[in-house]
Amino acid sequence: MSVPLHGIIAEYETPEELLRAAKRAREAGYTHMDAYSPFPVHGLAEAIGFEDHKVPWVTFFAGVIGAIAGFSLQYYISVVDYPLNVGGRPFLSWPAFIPVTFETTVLFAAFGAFIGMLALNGLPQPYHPVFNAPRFERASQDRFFLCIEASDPLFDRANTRHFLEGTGARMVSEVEE
Amino acid sequence: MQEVAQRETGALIEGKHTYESITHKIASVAMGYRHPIAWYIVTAIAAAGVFMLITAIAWLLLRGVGIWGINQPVGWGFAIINFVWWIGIGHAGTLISAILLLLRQQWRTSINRFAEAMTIFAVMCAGMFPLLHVGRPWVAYWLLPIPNWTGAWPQFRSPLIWDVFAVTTYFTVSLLFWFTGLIPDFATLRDRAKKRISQIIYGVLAMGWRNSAKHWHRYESAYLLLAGLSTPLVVSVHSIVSLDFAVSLLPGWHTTIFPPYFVAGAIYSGFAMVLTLVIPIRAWYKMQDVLTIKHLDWMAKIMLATGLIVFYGYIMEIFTALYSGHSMETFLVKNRFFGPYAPFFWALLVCNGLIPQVLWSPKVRQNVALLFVISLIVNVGMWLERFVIVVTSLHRDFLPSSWGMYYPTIWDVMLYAGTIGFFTFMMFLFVRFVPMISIFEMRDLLHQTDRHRQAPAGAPATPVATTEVSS
Amino acid sequence: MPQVFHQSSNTLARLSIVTGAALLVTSVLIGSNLSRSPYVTRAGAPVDQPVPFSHKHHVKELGIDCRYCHNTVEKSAVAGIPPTHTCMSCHSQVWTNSPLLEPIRQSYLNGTPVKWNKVYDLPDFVYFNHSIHVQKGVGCNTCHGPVHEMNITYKAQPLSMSWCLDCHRQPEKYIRPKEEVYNYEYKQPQNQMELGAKLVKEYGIQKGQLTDCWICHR
Amino acid sequence: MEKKNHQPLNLEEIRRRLAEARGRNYWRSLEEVADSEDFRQILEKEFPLQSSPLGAFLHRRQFLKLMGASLALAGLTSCRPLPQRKIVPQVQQPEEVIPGKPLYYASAFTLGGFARGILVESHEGRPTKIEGNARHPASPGSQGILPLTQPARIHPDGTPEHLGATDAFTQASILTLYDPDRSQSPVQQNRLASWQDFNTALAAAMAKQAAVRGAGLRILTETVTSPTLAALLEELLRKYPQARWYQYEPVNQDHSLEGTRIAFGEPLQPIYRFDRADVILSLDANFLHGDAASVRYAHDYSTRRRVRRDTHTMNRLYVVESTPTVTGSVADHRLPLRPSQVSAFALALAKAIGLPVSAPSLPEQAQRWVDVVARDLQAHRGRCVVAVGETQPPAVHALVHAINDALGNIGQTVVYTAPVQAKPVSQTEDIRRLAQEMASGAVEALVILGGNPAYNAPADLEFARLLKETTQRGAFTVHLSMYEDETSALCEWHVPESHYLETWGDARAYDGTVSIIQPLIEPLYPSRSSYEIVDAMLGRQRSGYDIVRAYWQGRQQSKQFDTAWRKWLHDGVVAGSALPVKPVKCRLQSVLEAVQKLPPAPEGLEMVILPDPNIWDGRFANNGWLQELPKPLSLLTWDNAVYISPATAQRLGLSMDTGGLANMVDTVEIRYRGAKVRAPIWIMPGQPDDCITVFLGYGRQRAGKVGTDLGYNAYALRYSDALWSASGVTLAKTGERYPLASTQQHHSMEGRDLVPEGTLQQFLRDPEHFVQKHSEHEQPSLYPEHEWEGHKWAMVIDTSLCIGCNACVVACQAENNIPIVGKEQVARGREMHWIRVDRYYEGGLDNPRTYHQPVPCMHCENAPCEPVCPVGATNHSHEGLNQMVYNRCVGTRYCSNNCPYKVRRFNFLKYNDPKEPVLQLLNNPDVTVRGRGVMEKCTYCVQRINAARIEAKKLGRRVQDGEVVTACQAACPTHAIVFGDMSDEHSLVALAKAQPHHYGLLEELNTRPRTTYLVKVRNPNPELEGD
Repeated sequence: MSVPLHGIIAEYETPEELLRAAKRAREAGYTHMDAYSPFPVHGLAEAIGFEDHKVPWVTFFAGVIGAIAGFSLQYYISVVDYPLNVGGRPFLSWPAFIPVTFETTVLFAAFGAFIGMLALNGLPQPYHPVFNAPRFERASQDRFFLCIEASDPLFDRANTRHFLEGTGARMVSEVEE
Repeated sequence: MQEVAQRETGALIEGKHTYESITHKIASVAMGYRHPIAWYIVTAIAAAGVFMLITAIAWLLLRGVGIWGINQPVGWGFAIINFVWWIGIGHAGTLISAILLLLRQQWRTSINRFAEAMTIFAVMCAGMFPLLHVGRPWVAYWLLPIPNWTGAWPQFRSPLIWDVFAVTTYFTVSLLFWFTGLIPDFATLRDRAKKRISQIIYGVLAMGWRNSAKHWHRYESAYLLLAGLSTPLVVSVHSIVSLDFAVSLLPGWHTTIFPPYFVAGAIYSGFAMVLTLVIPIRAWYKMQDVLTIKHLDWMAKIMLATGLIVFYGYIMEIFTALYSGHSMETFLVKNRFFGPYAPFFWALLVCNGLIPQVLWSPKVRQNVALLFVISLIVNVGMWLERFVIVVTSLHRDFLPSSWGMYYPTIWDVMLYAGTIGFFTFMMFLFVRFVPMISIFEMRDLLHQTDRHRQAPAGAPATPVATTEVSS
Repeated sequence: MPQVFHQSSNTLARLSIVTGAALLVTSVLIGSNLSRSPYVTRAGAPVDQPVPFSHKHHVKELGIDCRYCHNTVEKSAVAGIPPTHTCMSCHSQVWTNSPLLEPIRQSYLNGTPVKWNKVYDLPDFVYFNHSIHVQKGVGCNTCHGPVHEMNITYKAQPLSMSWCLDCHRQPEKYIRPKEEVYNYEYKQPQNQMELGAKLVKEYGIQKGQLTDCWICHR
Repeated sequence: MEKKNHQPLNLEEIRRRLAEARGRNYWRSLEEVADSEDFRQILEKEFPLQSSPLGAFLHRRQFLKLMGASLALAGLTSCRPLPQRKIVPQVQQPEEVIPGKPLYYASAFTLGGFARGILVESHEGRPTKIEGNARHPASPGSQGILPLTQPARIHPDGTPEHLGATDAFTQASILTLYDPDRSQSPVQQNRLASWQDFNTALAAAMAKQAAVRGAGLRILTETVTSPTLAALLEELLRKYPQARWYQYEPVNQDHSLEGTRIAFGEPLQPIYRFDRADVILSLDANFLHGDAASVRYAHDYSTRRRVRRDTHTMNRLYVVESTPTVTGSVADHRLPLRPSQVSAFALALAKAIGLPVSAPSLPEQAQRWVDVVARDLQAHRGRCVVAVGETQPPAVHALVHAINDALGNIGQTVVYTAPVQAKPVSQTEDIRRLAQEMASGAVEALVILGGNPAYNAPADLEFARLLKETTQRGAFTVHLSMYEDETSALCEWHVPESHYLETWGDARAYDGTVSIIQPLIEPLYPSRSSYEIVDAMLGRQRSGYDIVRAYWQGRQQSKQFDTAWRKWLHDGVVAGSALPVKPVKCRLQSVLEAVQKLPPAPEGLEMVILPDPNIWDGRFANNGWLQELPKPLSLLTWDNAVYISPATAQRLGLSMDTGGLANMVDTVEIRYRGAKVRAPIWIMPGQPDDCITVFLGYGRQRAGKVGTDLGYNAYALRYSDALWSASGVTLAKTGERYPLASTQQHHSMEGRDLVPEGTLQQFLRDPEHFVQKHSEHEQPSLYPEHEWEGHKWAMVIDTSLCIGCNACVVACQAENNIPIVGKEQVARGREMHWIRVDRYYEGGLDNPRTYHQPVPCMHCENAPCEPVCPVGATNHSHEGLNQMVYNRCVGTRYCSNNCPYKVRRFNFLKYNDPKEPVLQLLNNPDVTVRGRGVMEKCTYCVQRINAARIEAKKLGRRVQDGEVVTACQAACPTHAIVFGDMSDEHSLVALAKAQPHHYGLLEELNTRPRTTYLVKVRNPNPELEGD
């Protein structure tokens, strides 16, 4: 039965247990792992050694683009393409152009944040091997999982399993690719 | 299941609850739950309202806006009043979910989902009016900057164009924010679903969310950013709506205080509407232990606060008008006090100014029935405010020769009532198919409040040697 | 066991997003192009007439001046469609029994006018004045195209507002010396822009005013 | 003839169907008529070409523009490919016609028989607009007063043409031409008949009369001033010596003719020379409105009211009147008195200036008036006028002639000519005699040419009943009229009359000047003129043209008749045809005797009977423009009401509430000599107490789809011995309320300085600080100044001159294709008029001071409407016009909300529905027909500006001053409106703006209006200040 593994997954009952287990895994030198919890658990990402601050930047640049797009649209329309004398106002009535510029900024930024988050998380991704794990549906309800992936250099079917069983897991099982 | 001791800090969640139980409580409403008879009755009535809405719109498109009561000089009537009213109602949602999130207010958790849904449907209702109130709706798309072969463009000095951008942005961002919040819950529903079909539907909506710590990490920052963006947005939207009036030179419209007090008013009416909806639903779906008295109390307090700001706005408006010494302005005040529409003005002061003062008393704030009544009164009051602003300013402006009166027609009323029907209809569908409370945030809240407790004194985790591999 | 979807669904999901976006873009492009297409504008589409009148024959081969038939072009807003009488001034002599000309003869005999099909048909809220345009050096074929080459007359230009604006914004791009207005052989010189600029000054054309709405709409 | 061998149509049946039918259905049902075998035979027999009335016309003329107009809605709303449209050239191009270029022909419009000279604008053969003919004495242009440098129009033959002023009737008369309700075929006993049938019948009847020398033949016409028609009738009377020709119309000159007969022994036509008068006293004389010479009088009067920097004198106008009128509203001093008191006032005045009359006692205030006015008049001997109105009894007319004589005015400011009527008779006597003869059965053949006696004859004559009986008795009764009206219904025959724009004729103006009436268009329907009917009675079949031309050829035996004739047609006047001034000698004795017989002042409620200011005697009842035109002072539309003074209303417990949409008013039952009429009241400030005023012209039963069943019929209260005023009237409150639609709900200025005013003395003392100014430039702005280039169009309106006659409103409506919206929409406040005349009251309710302020679009340089438009549908042209682009408008109405002047008008519904194809012919092809849901407003008549600019540019010159004349400006009888280019400092408008008493409405808002005003300057008598 040489089915390729995605990794070995351990189930815990409380976030605290999961955190402890994750920390121990780090100490044990595991690098390729992921933790699953029904709500964001503070410090969990750090515990599995994961840092990522791209989303704010994406949002920021999207916002900047939005601002520029918004204002230049108005400038082009009111000054360049079809300038009209509207109530004796100058073609470039910049104070009147502020609201729209603001709105486009927010709009673009929001899209940046949303799409950025999804894209970086690689979503949508309806299929993922970890779903093969037994009882994994509890991950979105009341259980906490730690999965050490097969791609990890230290990964060894037996050892890793044994290691996880030593972290106070309720249950340890293998996850097929 | 582990037993859970009664929590002392449980004012936000009452009764014994585990992650499982709270998940079940909320999720089950959306899946295979026997809905109270009230749900069917209200939804039926609301559906009737939707049909009325359709009729009113059909006739409107057929005959033109002449079927309404508008005229010279009152060019804007119900349509714009209702537009502003609905937009205002939307604001509570964004405020609760965004601003309170930034302020780390835990009590927002159990109402934000609900309020956001309200925002979205309210903005839908609001959006209908500007579209329908134009004389030639079939060319309303000219308000969008679409390159076209006439070479003509929108005119960006007009507050109406600002509205177009503000409202669409507001709607889009609210939708994104709402949906972002829903993703993990859709995952929950997907994982709880028994039927294949609901598995697929919720699965698609969840987009393969798997609660990974990495996802949560990015998710939280995105969620926070969206909140941060919504906050200035919610302020800007009603400010811009208020500019529709403030930018004009009409006495009673041409007022610099409008933006702040419109925003306050919006939040005011928004919270009123949340209460109006939450109170019955909370009862029908037995949500008292997650939507606690404490929540109602807090909301009542916010209403009180914003209500006072609005009231201050009224007073300042009158003061500046009189202080300006501008004959037209002083006349306007006189006309509001004693003119033909004076009853509306005084009723507005009573509904928005006087009655809500009873909220000072905790007893009232914690009396559900009373709160419900007050929330209704405030809704009415806020509608009256818009009526007074729009109509009394227009019907007697600069030249007495062109003064006139405004009387709505049956079609005005039908369209308005129709949108209320539509709004209710959508809200109840939402309650039926989508978790009305953010489940993962409730779990989080539960966890937060559990922190103080030492780990459960249950049997330690015993490794279960399982050899079989999941397949 | 929460695995709801098959592995392929990932590709499917991403694909659907991409195609969705693509569809949106293409539909917009199609729409905007369609609205400018001859299908809508009817530019270049020959219009059937009760009598298959050939401008090519009359203008190029016989060398009849535009103004012989369109005789009010210099005086009035409308260039003028020739009354039957004008046709008969020649056709009482030539082709007197050509079957093609039967409608003309009928019209002349029992005084019922010929109902031609409009080729250049502006919306009713647009007011175009021929006389001022020919006075200020806008050539016939600048708008009407190579009429002298048309057997069956067709509309040479889309008559879209942006098309009008193109010239109203920069008349120097198109105008020619007055005396060349009716010359269908006229070719724009290399130095059109200088010439145009010179003529704009000379003819006292107030460019700014040309984009005022009420110049064309009332 | 084949009438026997098929079932004739039952017209009653059809009329019923038509009555129900509306819009297209109307035409469908008409086609049903047209399709009936019967009808087609009739038509084809009559008019080989015109198998369908409208169709015939369509074939005859070229219709590019018309088709444009009829598709305008489709055009306005769509950018999709339009359906393939036809372009239809003529078979043979008439010489003078240049497609796309209007032509102007001189003609004349008559009201009460008196001619007003007009120029008719014709597009490809369809008349679309009427202007005054400045060459005509009754429609003077502004030349002489305003030095026009350029003609406003070029006549077909290239000669310059100034536009003359007009009144509302003249402007609106063109709508009647295209009225779909006009009768379109002869009718015998409610059955469609043919003209041939009629001619046969007529011939038979005449033959029968020939036998008895016309003993049974009676002809009833309205007032005839036409030399040609008179000659024809004389000829007829010669041929039938026993026959009688009677004249009657409800608004006639009986009293004034009788007055001159008393004073001078012969009927005369008095003519006032207001331009020579320093002091004017009007005794119930509304000479500025409705009179045959009103336009001229207003013009003359205005020459002495126009205040400029160098002005030192003005005339002074005292008005003593029994009903508030426009004349009273512009008076320096106005005194409301009951009719009987006005007579008494005349007596007292006569006494005061030394005539041997015994004056009855007057109210204290009136007495003081007498002394002051007498002094003022005597101080201006020979330079003053006392004018008396038709409503006063003949004796008072005579007395006034004596007063003018005593004041040395005769020959100076008042002159007399022979009567303008061909046969100056007492029309009341005429109609009474006819009634007697009908009663006695002496009438065997009655030919009624025009008029509507069955509706408007004095009630006591019971004319309708008699006419019915006469017809039933088998007499040959004919009614020639444009509508199948009340009278037609009672006659055996109704035959359709041609509109004056369809037929040849001639008529005299108030001073006798003859105009040839020339048609602008072939009759739309098979119809005849009275000339042709009389000619037919003489056994001839001449066309109107031959008749008129033959008459004048007969008069002028010269080689150059053709030249002269052509000149008359071109000029619109027959040179030197004005009647010579007669030297007169006043017979004081007979005047005094007549005055003795004046009845003593009656007790109780008095009633004044006046023609409606817009509908007149009822002849314009089906004219939507005039129905929707706000009546001067009350600003009522679509109804007539009973004027009653505030005090009297209070006494009788009557009220009206102006709060709501419509004005809900009490209704009363007026009882007079057994007659009972229910009518809504209108509480009229300035109405004398214990005196009500009722208006004629309403309560029509068969006026047409527009005019039937509106208002109440005041003729029921009109007796042949009390034509204009009556006493012993009683009012009873019915308790019912009735909605009236008025265009202005609020009548006080709320203390806002909207229509500043001052006295001449103040002006002379310190012109510069006459008005307190808001300088434009003290207003700070976030934005830089806008640079203007080219012309700067602007308008100045002189509020001292505006008399509130509303001629400008109708002129604008006609020029700009402005729809009517109907009573319900007016009540909602949705009337569409682009220019309105605001009316404000100031001072006590009983006799307030009245202000008129015409308000068109201000074309603000900082237009508040523009920045708020989301699609830029309204913006500014380089020449400073506030442009409104209908085809861009999406209809948010934001602009209207933000317009402080509320001059924008919105098409709330589909007002301009092209339902009645024939009405499409009326549209001005140079102005877009607006569809539903778009905003519209005054354009300064941009179509005229563009036309002038294009012509100027073709000649490589600037548009010169006076070359562009807006419709309102041209119509204004007092030339209160000046329009032009303010960048040219010599232009009239620039000069007006340089005046010290020039101001902008609401200019403190920094809108910088281009339309501005001149302060109203009064010339009160210090001795009467406070009255």
